[in-house]
Formats: sequence, structure tokens, C-alpha cells
Amino acid sequence: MPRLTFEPIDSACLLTEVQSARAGAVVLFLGTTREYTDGRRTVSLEYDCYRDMAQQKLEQLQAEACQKWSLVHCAIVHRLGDVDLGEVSVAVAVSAGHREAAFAAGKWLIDTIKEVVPIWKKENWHDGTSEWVHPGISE
Amino acid sequence: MPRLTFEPIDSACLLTEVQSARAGAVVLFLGTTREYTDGRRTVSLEYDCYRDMAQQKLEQLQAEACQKWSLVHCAIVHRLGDVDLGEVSVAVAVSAGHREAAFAAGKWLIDTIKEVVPIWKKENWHDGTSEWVHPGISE
Amino acid sequence: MNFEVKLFAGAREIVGKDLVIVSLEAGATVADLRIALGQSIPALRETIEHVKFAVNHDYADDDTCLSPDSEIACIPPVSGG
Amino acid sequence: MNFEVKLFAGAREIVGKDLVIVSLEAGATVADLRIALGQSIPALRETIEHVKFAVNHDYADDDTCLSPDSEIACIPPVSGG
Repeated sequence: MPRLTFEPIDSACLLTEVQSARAGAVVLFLGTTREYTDGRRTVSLEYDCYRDMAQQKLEQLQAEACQKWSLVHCAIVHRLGDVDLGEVSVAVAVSAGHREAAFAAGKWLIDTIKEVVPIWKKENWHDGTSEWVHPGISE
Repeated sequence: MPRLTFEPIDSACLLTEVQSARAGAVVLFLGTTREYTDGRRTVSLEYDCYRDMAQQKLEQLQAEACQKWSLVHCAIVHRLGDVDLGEVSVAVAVSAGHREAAFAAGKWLIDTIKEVVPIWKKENWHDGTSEWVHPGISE
Repeated sequence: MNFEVKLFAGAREIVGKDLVIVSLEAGATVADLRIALGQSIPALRETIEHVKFAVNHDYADDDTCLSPDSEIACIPPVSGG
Repeated sequence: MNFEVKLFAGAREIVGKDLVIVSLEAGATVADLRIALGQSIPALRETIEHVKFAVNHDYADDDTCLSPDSEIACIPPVSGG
């Protein structure tokens, strides 16, 4: 079951969840808070979320990936609230018989999460300003 | 520096090595010992290696990936000797500014490692037989 | 008829509330809601052209009909991950 | 002239040793080595057609010349990972 959490994400725990003697390949993706974006300096991020819908969308995406790529296991966690520099904001871990499926499923999951799951990021810039990130809406 | 080791691979430690506030994305690939291959049951694997050459090839591949995808960090570990079911035989971890580069580099590294690095796997089958795996050479 | 609309992120910040109540006629659609929100909250007018709406936790088309017991949310372009 | 050739995995198992010594003329190439190995160790004959050779830790072409101070290794198809 995908998780939305205000606590730091334990990546090692996710790996343990998906490893299996039925799988030959594990792929873990971590999204981490980058200090510089196009030359602008970030001090922290804040995540807002429409929890009920986000949870439901994550469950749908997980089920779809498990079926499409015959995954052995799949685990997804997204962080909410304040996330410091270098910390993990999202983690996707999948295991599969072979590596092609594991890479394809991991890539599709994070791409699709970023496209459809109602979660938003606020950049707290080093210059004291901050802004919600809404791709396609200019300042 | 890539590592060849007879000890269990510590995946969490690899993640710590590559995470960075300069990176927005981490991809970790783990190759794990699968119990069933085409219906045949494995009890364990054994890895043989031409150590000097394997070390050199891994260093070349790591340098090439770091340059081609502008990786922030890259860590590679391959297990040698006996590897039990479910255990990790190879781990590749990369961090990059964005996820496209991290996925592409991780995929290329494991694909290329499996193609050119002089390491060999012996399957110890459940029926008591065993065989070195040499793709393209039939039994 | 009154409809509650949940707001998030930039839209919530512009409005200063996480819920707005919009008055629409019975049988109103998502398209009608978009127009009404832009008219009643001028500060939202630019943003509202770029948002999606969710009805009962699913993205809705412009011609989806709203019912007063649906859960309606304004979903500005997402940026999770 | 004697050349030491390192053996690994299936090739090592067939021969029962991790090193063989092959006698070749001065100026011999990797292609000559392959033929000589197949002739001197009949059990290797099928495998030897499918192996690569490495000279000083790099894959060598069939026309690479061997020198007695090179490190030569027989590399059956790899299966790491």
C-alpha cells in the first residue's frame, strides 16, 4: 500500500520490502531535494497534498504497474510537509523477474506520479521568497 | 571506486554514498539471486572473477557513465563467491540532477557490466547438478 | 445551489482558504464551475484556466455534471516527486 | 616460446587448472593461440571457438600480437550481474 508521510523516508526499509527470491532485479528511485534549480538556490521544500485522492491515485498506479510488468513487489512512499536539502521526497521501489521490467516499471511509476498525483511542491528560495510550483502556470 | 567483495552488499550504505544536495534523483539497481530460472530451481550461485581486469573494466564503465550523464556520484559493487537465494549479487547506484539521466545511466551500467566485465556465475541447481553460465555456449 | 470546492497549493494561497463555496444552478458542469470561480474570485482568474477539477477523487471533464454531494476539488498543475 | 594463459569459470573447470602454458612461435597472434589451445586441449575445442582473449586486461582482436610478458587470459562469455 503506497504511503504519504510527514516522517523521513527509510529507503533501506523499502528495499527490504521488495526484495524476494522470486525476483532477479530490484530498482529503487529516490527523488531528493536539490539545492540549485536553474541557478536559483533552494533552502527547503514543502509538500501539499490532496490526501484521499493522492492515496487513491497511488494505489491505482501501483496496481497498474504490478499488472503490466508482472512485478513481484512494489512500494511507493511520498513525503509531505517540510523536506530539507538532500532529503528524499519520493521513493519508488519495484522488484521483478528481470531487469528490463524493473527499470521500465520504476521509470513509468515516477513519471506518472509526477503527472497525475495531486501533490504540490513549494520552493523556499534562499533569497527569502517562496512559490508553489505549478508547471505551465507562469509567475 | 567500484568494489568486488566476498561480503554481503550493504545497499543502504551505497545509497548514502550517492545521495547529495546537488542531485535531484537517485537510481539504485540490485541484481538478486532468483530461485527459479525457466522452471529450474536454484539453491545458490557462485561467482568467479578475473579480478584485475574486472576492477579495471568497472572503473572504465563508471568513468564513462559519470561523464556521459554528468552524474553527481556513482557506486558499483559486485559480489564474489557464494551468494544465497534472495541475496544481492550486484548493486549499481547513481545520482544525477534529473531522473532521466539517473535511469539512463543506471540501465546502461548494468547492461554493460553484464556484457563486458569478466565475472561468471555458476548455478547450483536443486537437483544436485551445477554449471557455469556462458551465454551462447550450449551444454 | 451551493457547492464546496477544495483548494490546494497556489490556488489555496491566492484565495487564502482551503475551501470555497460556489453557488451554481442545478445541473451545472465543471465548465460552469470554472467560470463561476473566475468571476467570484478575480485573483484566481489566470490560474483557473490551467487547473483541473476532481470529482470524488477522479479527474473530471469539463462536461461532467456536479451534484451537491460530490467531493469537488480544484487541482492546479501538480508538482510532486 | 611459452605463453601463460589464465583460465576462468567453465574453461578452468574443463581444464582443471587456472593456468595453462602454451608454446607458440615468436610473433604469434591471438588467433594462433586459439588454434593451439584447441589442439593441445581437445576438451576445450568447442568452448574455445566462443571465448575472447584479454591481453593486459583489455579484450584483444584475433590479430593482436602476443608478447611473452603480456598477461593473457581466456575469457569465456561473461555472466556477472
